[in-house]
Amino acid sequence: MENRAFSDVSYKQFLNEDKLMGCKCKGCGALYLPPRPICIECYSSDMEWVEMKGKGKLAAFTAIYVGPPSMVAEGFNRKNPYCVGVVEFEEGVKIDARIEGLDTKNPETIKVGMPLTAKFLHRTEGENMKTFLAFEA
Amino acid sequence: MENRAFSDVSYKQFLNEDKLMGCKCKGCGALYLPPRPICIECYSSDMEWVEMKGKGKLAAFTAIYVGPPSMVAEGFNRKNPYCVGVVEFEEGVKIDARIEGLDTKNPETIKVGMPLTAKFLHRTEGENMKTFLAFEA
Amino acid sequence: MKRRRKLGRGVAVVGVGMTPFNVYKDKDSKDLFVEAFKEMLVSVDKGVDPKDIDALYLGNFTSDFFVHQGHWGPIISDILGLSPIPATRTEGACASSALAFREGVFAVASGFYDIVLVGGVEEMSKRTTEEVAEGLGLALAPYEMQVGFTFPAVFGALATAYFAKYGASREHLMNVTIKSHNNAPLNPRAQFKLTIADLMNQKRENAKKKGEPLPTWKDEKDFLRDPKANPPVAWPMNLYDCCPISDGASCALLVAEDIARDFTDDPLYVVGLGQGSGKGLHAAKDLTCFEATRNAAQEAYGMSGLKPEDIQFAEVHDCFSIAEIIHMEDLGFFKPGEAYKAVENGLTRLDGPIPINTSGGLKCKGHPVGATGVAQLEELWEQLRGKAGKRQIPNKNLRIGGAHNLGGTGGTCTFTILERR
Amino acid sequence: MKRRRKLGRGVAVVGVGMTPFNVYKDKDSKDLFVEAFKEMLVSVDKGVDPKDIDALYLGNFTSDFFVHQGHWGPIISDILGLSPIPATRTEGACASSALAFREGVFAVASGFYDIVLVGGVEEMSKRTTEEVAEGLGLALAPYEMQVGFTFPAVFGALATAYFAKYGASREHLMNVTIKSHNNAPLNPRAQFKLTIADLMNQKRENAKKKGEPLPTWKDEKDFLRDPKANPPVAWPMNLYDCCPISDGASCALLVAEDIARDFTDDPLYVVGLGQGSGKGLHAAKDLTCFEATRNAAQEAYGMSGLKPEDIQFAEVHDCFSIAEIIHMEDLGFFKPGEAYKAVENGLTRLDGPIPINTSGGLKCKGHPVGATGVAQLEELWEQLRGKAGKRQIPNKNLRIGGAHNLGGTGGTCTFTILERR
Ligand SMILES: [Zn+2]
Ligand SMILES: [Zn+2]
Repeated sequence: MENRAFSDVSYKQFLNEDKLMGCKCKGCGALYLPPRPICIECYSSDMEWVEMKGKGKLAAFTAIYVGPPSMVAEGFNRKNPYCVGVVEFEEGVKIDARIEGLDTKNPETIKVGMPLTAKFLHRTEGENMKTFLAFEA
Repeated sequence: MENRAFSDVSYKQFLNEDKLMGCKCKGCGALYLPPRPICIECYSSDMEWVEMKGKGKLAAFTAIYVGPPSMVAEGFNRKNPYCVGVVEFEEGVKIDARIEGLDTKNPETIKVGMPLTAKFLHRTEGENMKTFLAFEA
Repeated sequence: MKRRRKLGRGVAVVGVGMTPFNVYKDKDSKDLFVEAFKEMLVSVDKGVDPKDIDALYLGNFTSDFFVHQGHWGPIISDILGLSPIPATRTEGACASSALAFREGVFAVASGFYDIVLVGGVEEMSKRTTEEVAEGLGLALAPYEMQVGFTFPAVFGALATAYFAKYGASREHLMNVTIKSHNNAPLNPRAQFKLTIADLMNQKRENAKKKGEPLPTWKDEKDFLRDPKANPPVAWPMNLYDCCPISDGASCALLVAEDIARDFTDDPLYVVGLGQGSGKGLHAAKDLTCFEATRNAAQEAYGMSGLKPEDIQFAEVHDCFSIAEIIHMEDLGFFKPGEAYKAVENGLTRLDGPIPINTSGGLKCKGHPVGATGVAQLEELWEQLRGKAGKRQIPNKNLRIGGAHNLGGTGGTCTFTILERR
Repeated sequence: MKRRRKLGRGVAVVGVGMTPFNVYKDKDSKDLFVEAFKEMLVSVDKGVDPKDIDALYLGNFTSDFFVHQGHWGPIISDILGLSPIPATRTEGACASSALAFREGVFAVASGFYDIVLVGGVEEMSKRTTEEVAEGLGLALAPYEMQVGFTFPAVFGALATAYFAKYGASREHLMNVTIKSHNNAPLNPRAQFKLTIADLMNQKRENAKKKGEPLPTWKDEKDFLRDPKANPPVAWPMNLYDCCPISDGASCALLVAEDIARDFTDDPLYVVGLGQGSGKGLHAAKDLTCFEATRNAAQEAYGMSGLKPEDIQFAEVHDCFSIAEIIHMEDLGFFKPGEAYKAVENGLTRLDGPIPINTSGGLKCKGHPVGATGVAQLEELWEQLRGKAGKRQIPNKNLRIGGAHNLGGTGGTCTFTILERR
């Protein structure tokens, strides 16, 4: 684990392993998710991997009624909207994610601040596994 | 004819009608193919349509052994290369075009300066006709 | 500590031109830009010889993807008869032509050039709505597209964060929409020239003709609340919160201040220039503001020595209703959490103390993305020179206007301040 | 009559960095740019604090299409920790980062900024050859792609026009290829580090191992004549006339001349800056030259007061072998119709009177299109500062070098002259 580059490639590899890995700057302690190769606070490149616990709360969200072709192919549309949002982890960092298990047809019922738990959605694309991070209430 | 805009849209419409139409600046007499909305010699926008006779000579050419997907779909490849080039009309203007009827497997035999005659290749794409300008020796 | 930004040589705008923004099925990007260019030539009071133009900067975002043609700088310099002058394309998503403007200013201010053409063009309507969504999605921050965000969705999410923090609601966003629709009929170049009230009447008439039951909307907000009339796209962004798909082109002629009076007795001076970059939703410290806009504002105010209260009117990037609200706060026109109340109180109306988007905004004027930045400056030009016709701001001493352009989900923002002296 | 171009404030290069150009399956554009950036930081003799960087200019051509991600300016400023500073993408096809460099120079020369990062990046190798051909084809002039032209085809056609006018042949182009391959093994960052002779030996060894009949090539030209070893792509452009598909990033740090010595005692000064635009094959008056390069040369020589004979060495855009020949004539290094003879006579070798593409050129160093322009300047930096190692030009008084970058089929060309004082 220690030898992986602090990059999106490594981040996605970890997701395939059901691990949500961020990184922490050894210089100033700043935490990043996805990992960053350079600390944007102190410009150090000395990072270490940190596994996120996966608990957080909803910081912003939307219920999408008109999605891109890829989401339409998954069966989402005006009658079956899907929810995406920004989730803030207990550790303090935020991430963009799909949010599941909410009443997307009545988005007024969804509240910023709701507690959420991360989960991993595995998809096979050709020969490759691809994992999406999602959250559920 | 007189009311068509001096644009690529009009140029392509004319090709569909088997007409090779350029335009001439009424200010300075400069000739353009495809048509231009503004004369690049005198900046006049006062243009008139001129039909080209379709006779010219080869100004530059190449025999393409590795083509883009669209040409590969037409059956062109290493064993069946195609020729494109720049043709200079008797009227003095030049155009990019497909060149047919040449021995593309022996490109050394093709000579800059060869006389060529324009022809129109009609293709149906969906509901629309699309016409390509080509030349043959 | 960074020093105050200044240009070594002043720059003025002496001409502008744009196509009406609309859907043009028989015109391509070249045709549109030629049209804007010809209008610009006419706008230069004492005239300009195209041969004297030193360089071209062109903003364009999506043509690689939508038209399968890149490298638009030389295509446009060629069709205008300007080749072999330098022609540079800038891309900052929906702020692409504001970047072209800025580079044109730097090129003149550097002393290298005297006369520079800047502009933008976009050709969007020949694609399906899904293709447009996919193409614009190229400007989302990397992790956003992967989880299914769209552009309306990003702004929908920002709206929920803003609502939660400041107690605003969809009702407040509707005020933005109604205001834009009130301005647009006064702008002959706007794509949508109907007020919300006009639209309601039109729909009532249609229902009457078809013998359908008449809609029972009480007022404009009642119409906007009706999910049949105004369906959700990415809640809380509904159809009337979103700008349309448009084609169009815009351009402006920049010259060195020292020669501006050779072109007109009434040049507009570039007194403030600002730009900033942002990080995307997940890395933003605060989801109710745009750090890129704040940086742009700081640069532009710093250069000009002006304060937000000196800006008499502004075009503010309203790709979505919530964007106008948040950006007005970032630009300092209102305090954080106050802009939605200001709109409610009519402060940003054409006859208010700080009119915003007198053109109708992106919402109604249209948003051919690469053309928008310079088209905003065209609105400043018309207002500052008193040529805005029916939408002329009723302020006898109009002198200073601002234009704010955004690209992506806050990735690129610019703020430009023009002054009439 | 246009006046002589001058910058109001001088600009210097005080740091450069680049990745080796290669195929990187496990690195994306962000990873590559970070690598180049870190190398640049180390190259600044007295150091630079990233917090002091005022703005970023980034050249990129194909990422919208290849990586389905646009709007790279803020993505790169974010990953480097530079947000919220302005981040602007320039696009001029394969000249994209030369444009970024130029805008960086203008931004500093204008007085607005003091310290600007410029660079370029391209990620190409994850696509198939056909996809790359299609993507690069976006930069062809509009009518070229429609009739089936590809990039090699455009240069193939130009070669036939040049051959017909000046009596050159494929044999002369081979001299360009052989020279580039001779320089590349001396450049640790080059993608192809073998001479043609090395390649011939390698293929002979392979044949021996497999028990196949040994090739009977007499010499390097005999190898290049063999259609099995060097098959046609778009005749007369064969495989070894064409640059490879590459990934990579490059960057440079520009500062105002008045503060350059805060960063290094050995800055390089931007003494010549030139750019031009062209019209595509059908509208070109002459198919054996590039009007865009001629305009770029005229601007750069005009600004610097230098003449072609003052340029001691140059990187010249050799996407295809014929391009190097034609451009050397456009830049005035040789008279029209003379460059192919000059190459034949060894004048452009590393030890010749005007070494060209000491880096190995695009042909052997690699050509991640958006990164190439600034990477050419990196070669000038190494040569002028005497750090080019085994490929150091054996001229004790090396002071002035030029870099020529081309985009599209001559749509955008730049020429930049750096001086060591
Ligand atoms: Zn740190
Ligand atoms: Zn004329």
